[in-house]
Amino acid sequence: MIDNNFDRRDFLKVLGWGGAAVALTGCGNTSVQDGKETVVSYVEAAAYVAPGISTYFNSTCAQCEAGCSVTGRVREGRVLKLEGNADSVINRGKMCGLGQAGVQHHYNPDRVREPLLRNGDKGETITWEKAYELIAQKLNGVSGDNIDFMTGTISGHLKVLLSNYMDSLASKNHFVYEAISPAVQRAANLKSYGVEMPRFHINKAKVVLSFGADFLGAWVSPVHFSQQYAQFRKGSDGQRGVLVQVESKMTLTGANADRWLVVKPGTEGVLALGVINALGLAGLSLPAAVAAMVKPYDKERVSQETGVSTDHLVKLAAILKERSPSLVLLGSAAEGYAHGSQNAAAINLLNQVLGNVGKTIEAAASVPFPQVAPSLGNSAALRMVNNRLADGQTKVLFTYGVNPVFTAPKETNFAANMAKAGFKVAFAHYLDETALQADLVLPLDSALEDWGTHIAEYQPDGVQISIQQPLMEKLHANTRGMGDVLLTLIKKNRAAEYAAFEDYYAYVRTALLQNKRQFADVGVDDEVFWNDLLSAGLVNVAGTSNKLVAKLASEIKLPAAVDTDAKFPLRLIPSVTASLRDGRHANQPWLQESPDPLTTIVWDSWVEIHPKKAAELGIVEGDIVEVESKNGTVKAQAYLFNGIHPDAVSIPLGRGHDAMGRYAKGFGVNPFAILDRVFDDETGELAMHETLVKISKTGKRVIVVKDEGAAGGNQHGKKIAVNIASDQVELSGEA
Amino acid sequence: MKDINEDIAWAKINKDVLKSLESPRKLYWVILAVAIAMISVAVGCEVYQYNMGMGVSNLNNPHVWGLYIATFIFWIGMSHSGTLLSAILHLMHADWRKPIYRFAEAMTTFSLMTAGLFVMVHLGRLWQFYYSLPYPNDRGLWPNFQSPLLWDAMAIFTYLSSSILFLFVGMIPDLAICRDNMHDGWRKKLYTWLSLGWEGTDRQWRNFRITYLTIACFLIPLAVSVHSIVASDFAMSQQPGWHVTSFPPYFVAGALYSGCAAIITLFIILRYTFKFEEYMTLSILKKTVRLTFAIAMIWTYLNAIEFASVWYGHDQPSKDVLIQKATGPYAPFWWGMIFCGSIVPLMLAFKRFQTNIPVLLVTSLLLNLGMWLERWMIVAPTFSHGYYPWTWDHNQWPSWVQWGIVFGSFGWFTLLFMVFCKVFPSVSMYEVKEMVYHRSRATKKLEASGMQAKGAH
Amino acid sequence: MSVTNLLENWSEFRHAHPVGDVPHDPYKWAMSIDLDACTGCNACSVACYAENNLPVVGKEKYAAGHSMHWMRIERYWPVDDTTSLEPATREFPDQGAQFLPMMCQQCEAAPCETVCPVGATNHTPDGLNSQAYNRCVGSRYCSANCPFKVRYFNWYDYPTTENVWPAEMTQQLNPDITLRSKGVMEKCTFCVQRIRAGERSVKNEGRVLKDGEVQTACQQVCPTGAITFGNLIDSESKVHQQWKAQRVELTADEQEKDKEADSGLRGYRILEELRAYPSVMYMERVRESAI
Amino acid sequence: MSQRHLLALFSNFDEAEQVIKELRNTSIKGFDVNNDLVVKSPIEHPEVEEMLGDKPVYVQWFTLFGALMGGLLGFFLISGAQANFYEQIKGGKPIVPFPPNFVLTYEMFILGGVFITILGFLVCAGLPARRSPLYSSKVSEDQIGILVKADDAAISTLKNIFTKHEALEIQEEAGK
Repeated sequence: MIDNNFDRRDFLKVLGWGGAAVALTGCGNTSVQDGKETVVSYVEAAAYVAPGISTYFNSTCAQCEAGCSVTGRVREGRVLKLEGNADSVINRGKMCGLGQAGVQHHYNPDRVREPLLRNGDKGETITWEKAYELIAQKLNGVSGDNIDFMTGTISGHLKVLLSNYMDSLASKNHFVYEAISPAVQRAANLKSYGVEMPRFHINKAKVVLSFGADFLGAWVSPVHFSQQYAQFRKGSDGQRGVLVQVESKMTLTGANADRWLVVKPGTEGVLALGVINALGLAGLSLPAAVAAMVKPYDKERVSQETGVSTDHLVKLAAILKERSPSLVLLGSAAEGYAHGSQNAAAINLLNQVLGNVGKTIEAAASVPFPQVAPSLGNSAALRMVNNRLADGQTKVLFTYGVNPVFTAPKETNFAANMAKAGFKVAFAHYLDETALQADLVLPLDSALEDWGTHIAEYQPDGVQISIQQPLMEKLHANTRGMGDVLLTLIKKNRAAEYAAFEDYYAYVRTALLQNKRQFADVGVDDEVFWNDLLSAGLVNVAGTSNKLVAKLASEIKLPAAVDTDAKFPLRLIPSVTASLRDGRHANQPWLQESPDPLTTIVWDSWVEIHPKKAAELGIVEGDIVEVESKNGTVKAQAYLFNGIHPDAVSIPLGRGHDAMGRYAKGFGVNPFAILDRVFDDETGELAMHETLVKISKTGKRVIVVKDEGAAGGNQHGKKIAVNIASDQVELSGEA
Repeated sequence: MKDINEDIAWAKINKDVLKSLESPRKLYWVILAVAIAMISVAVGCEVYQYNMGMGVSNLNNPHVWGLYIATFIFWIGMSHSGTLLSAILHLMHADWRKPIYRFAEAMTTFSLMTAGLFVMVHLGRLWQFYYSLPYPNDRGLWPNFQSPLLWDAMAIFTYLSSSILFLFVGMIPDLAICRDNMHDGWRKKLYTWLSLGWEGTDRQWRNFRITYLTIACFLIPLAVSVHSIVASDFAMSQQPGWHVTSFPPYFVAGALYSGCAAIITLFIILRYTFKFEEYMTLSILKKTVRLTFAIAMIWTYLNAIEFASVWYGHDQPSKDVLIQKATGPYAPFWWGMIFCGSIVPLMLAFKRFQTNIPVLLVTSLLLNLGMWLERWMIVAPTFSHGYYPWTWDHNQWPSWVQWGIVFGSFGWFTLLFMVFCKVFPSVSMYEVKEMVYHRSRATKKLEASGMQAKGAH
Repeated sequence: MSVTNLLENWSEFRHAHPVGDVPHDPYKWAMSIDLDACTGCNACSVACYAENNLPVVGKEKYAAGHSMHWMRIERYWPVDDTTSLEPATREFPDQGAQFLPMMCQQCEAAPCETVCPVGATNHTPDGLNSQAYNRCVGSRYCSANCPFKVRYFNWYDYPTTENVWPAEMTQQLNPDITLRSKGVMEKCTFCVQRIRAGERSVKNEGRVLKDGEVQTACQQVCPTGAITFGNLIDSESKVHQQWKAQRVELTADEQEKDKEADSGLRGYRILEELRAYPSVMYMERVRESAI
Repeated sequence: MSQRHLLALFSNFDEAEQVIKELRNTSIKGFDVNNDLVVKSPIEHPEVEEMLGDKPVYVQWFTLFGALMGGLLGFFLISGAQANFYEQIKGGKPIVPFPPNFVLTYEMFILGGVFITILGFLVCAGLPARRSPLYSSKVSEDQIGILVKADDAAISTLKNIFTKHEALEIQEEAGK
């Protein structure tokens, strides 16, 4: 397939009768029909286009890995807005800001529109034919061992195609890289519960104790958890759920907690064991081994090590014991240390002794078709790819959905190592930092133009296979769907096997129809089934249900004290924000202008520092401070923030791009660059919170661009945002 | 010390005043050029703002009003002394007003015209300004008569047109003098046309007297209403620091105050520029200065009353605004206002300064600076520190566009005033004659009675 | 303007909302926002950008105070000393933050309406505070008199400003809403385009809108369902029930909650004492007392 | 019978008063002191005018009319516009709210008063006027002028009176 010669218009006509149509024609975008360009007036618009009337089509959000189902509002052939698909068990009609900004990914003015070939420092526009030829030529004679394919989390039929393609190249080097992933937790969960990612029932818990899990912001499946949270707050029988958040830097979830406990960075595990100990003292029966293990963690010691007062510790144990079931969550803040796995084990142990396993933590159903189940990313993949590149093992590198040049710590030298590979192909939407290092940049369709299937890692109920379908005609003639590109590439090697598939759409359709009986009655007509599927935008299957195998940790080794360094006295917490995550969305202006919920800063990075520490260092808000680690420095404006441990500073991730277009380039700084290379002892994941820094004033000062006014967060006695103690309020009577 | 030399020949009065209409000196052109240069700055800024949008003025949310409105009030205030004082003093038969009321009334007119410009400059959609006028139209659309801004527009229109008429009517006999003394030319035609064929007949004078009196009677409540309506723009709103009952009288006092200060400034300038020493005498200046001092004290009192009522009112938001004025980012300006408005005028209480021209010039300029600061301190701090803490903005600072337009407005005023003084007699000739006439008669009477008394003795 | 009309209308118009004798009928749009559910995630604000063609003004203009977020999320910190200008006096915000979605409160006695010199902002019969963009002359008096400062002025001509809506991005614009040019005031409309479309769609059926048939963009997207929007008159509507349960009266300036010490209620309206009678009820965030 | 104008100029105002007094007391045929005598003065001169007898001024009736009409027009225009155009409620206030309307009525009252007063002045003072046949610019300077209109027969009598009172100058209209 060279050109995208699948006739969308005819296809749409078919769909139009099916009741749910994908309407794709529009002003500004001429339709390609039988090779002729026809200007179609709305006076004689196609049946599925009603001028002035919006039509809604279901698809899947591709902004993060949570796999929310979306409904695109389409008018006159243009997608206007993404709304939530109410049928999805993941997001139930709701959306986050990040998801809604998907249209700005699609309409982004800085998208790559033509295949680009590196010519010295410049990119030269070439045709797709030439690009395919070039790939074939460069792959020719290269052993499969020397071909690496680096992707972000990938699932569904794209994953199948990719693995088949790698097979056809005799390569096993598909690396799935996510700069921010709960990889440590997966390993810990596997040990504690027997599954990597169980289902969490926040809504069934009476108390949620979260160790840095920002489940309302950026953790795993935030829209889903937010809905659970709403139910949890309403509570059953008027018993409102209580949220206690333990972390060193306040996250959005921490800001919503009933009690936010600041801990010394890295001591989350100690606190967890301390709570177990306190629970035992409060009368909860602990298994003997556990009791013995937590014995040394008496409240004084724990309080001293973590900084949490003994009073709070006792109260916490009391409420956990009293209100059951509870749920203990663990997030990146607890994972990001050399002893992150130990922290995780300790926290999971707390869940186990509280008897939450099986109540608020359940096994997720496993995907009935393992080949489409998501390949989960982690940061260990980066390390592997980088090592291979450094050693010259990688001759040809493909990248898709990742931006390692941006997200790799500077110390890894990733960009330089990448240059050692003979031929680098970036499948990209924008010229991001990685694409700029590539030899060949292949422009992809946006998520709103492409076909696909997705299966999210976190499955709240059964298994949801989400369909991604085009919501409108392609904006740019020379972009291609990733699936189509892979299919074309694979046909070069396995022409016979894939001859039946004209394009990726045909492939997906065939694949799903083949498994029709899994989803529907056997008797259903193929067309009807297919149209229903597209109309729904998703299909739920029961999956195989599992039971959790709870295993108590036998040994948890927590360091006596977390390392400090006289030269670098502070700990850097690279914070993950709900809208910018690892930086791949930084070019979506809605997100840039969406104030950070806690600091309300827009369009820029900042260094969060506790006022006490700031006073010590003579820093005031707006001072440009230099944050120096062993591996480099970044300079950003200081923001005085009480929600951070005084021994830590925090810089949000996601900004600081040198590329990626007008909305991303030049705004803020990139803390990924200065991270120390410290790894989790067990999983080899990059320990994100192990970077030690020092900060100094540069003497420059700016006015921080933020929504917060001169009063800061102070209401000055006015009744504006009010709170009430839970014993003062009668929730059961509420509508 | 006499207000005026009673023996002055009437022909000399004519001659002296008409001299001010003669070919201007070089300095006059210099002043005009400077004024035009200043206007060009304002025009440039306005063109830029018109094209780019109001954002270039650095106004923002919550600072939706800024120097434009503050300076608008300043000019409106400035307008007050002219007409209001002229009318009040006329009713009170204070004849020392006669040599100085003409330019004061001109000042009224021109500062109103300047103020009007600020309303325009301030509008986000200047090109649609006529939406705020009550004109009949097909769509049956009317402005919102509930809005104090509309009252403002109405009051200013009434005041401006009445002031112009008052100025004009009062000038008719003088225009006839000009007509009678001018050589042929456009000016003669102009005066002939404007003097409406005035010949000073008894019928004309009789009706003139009544008319002038009537309009003066109207002008006093009108002038009071104008500035109290400007005060209503603020007092009728709900904002802390604005919603103050004492605002209307406070504004009126402030207006009189700044007007008087401006009269002193212009008095001194005209006295020297046109050599009007014989008419604009130090004695009259002294009276004006004393009046100014009295008004300054009234203003100070009303200011204090406002603070006190806020303070004792226990309305926390209003109190916060007051505290903010005194201690926040606007503190230097606010204290500057107190200094210029309440401390500096104390100087005027000393006799030796009441006729000291250099001191008075500096003082009057300081008073006006103080009054301008007052207006700014009414407008800006409430925006920076309103009801809603989240939107408090203590960092906003007017951009050069705002400053440029404010700066240029002084040029505009100067231009209008200078042109007026060259085209129209800035001292009322016929009234100076009246003053001389009545005074000398009174003196004679006094002398006569004195003689009698002496004789009786 | 006929004399008869004038005379007839006279008595008819001598009434006033909300104390008035003519209740809204059949709609009175209102909202309630549960701050205990609101997490401050900003999804509603982004939805508002998407739905209402709000311009992204960029860093410099944002810094100048020219942002256009009709719905803004405010973040407050609990303080012990409310008079201090410092953001927080507690060493750590150990009870979290307070988030507050703030948009036009659609006041029944809106301070902005009376002061507009050209009558560009009016109260609609269904209880909305409407803004007529093409009538607005940009005096900004409405914003000056808004206690909540939720009115946003077009300081620039955003549609023609560079990088606000570059080429392709214009295709995302919602055709149901105009783009606002420089010099006009704008603000949250309660997604009036959706309300009107909804009303039209049920008009043919000869009925009124049922609860949930019209959703505002922010309500629709809110992951925790903190925002409830609906017809306050409709006793079936959730918003009606919530107001009723919290015993919040539209036309009162002091609610039961203020009168009773232990009412157990948590519904309130912001700056209620100003008697603007906002149409948005907030429900206080709850904080667990046991921990 | 043909009539002619005569203008006499006096610098001494007392003399001018005496002239008027004398003219009023003397009955001259062909000269009506109430209609044919005009005093031209450089200043407002109530004392001299008193001599001319009780001449009424009607400007104030214009004022009354103007002010009332202005006020009424203002009030009805505004209320009418509100009642007809603004069927929309603003700020919880009545459609026809009295307080703001009173403010505007007040302004219109003054506006009408001032405008119509000026109109009245022009009407009553006969302005703009054609220049009278005899005029001296001295009248606008420092001299008082007495303009009389009389039959040819009375001219000489009048001249005598003027001369007697030290008229500086007597202008005589040429015969027709």
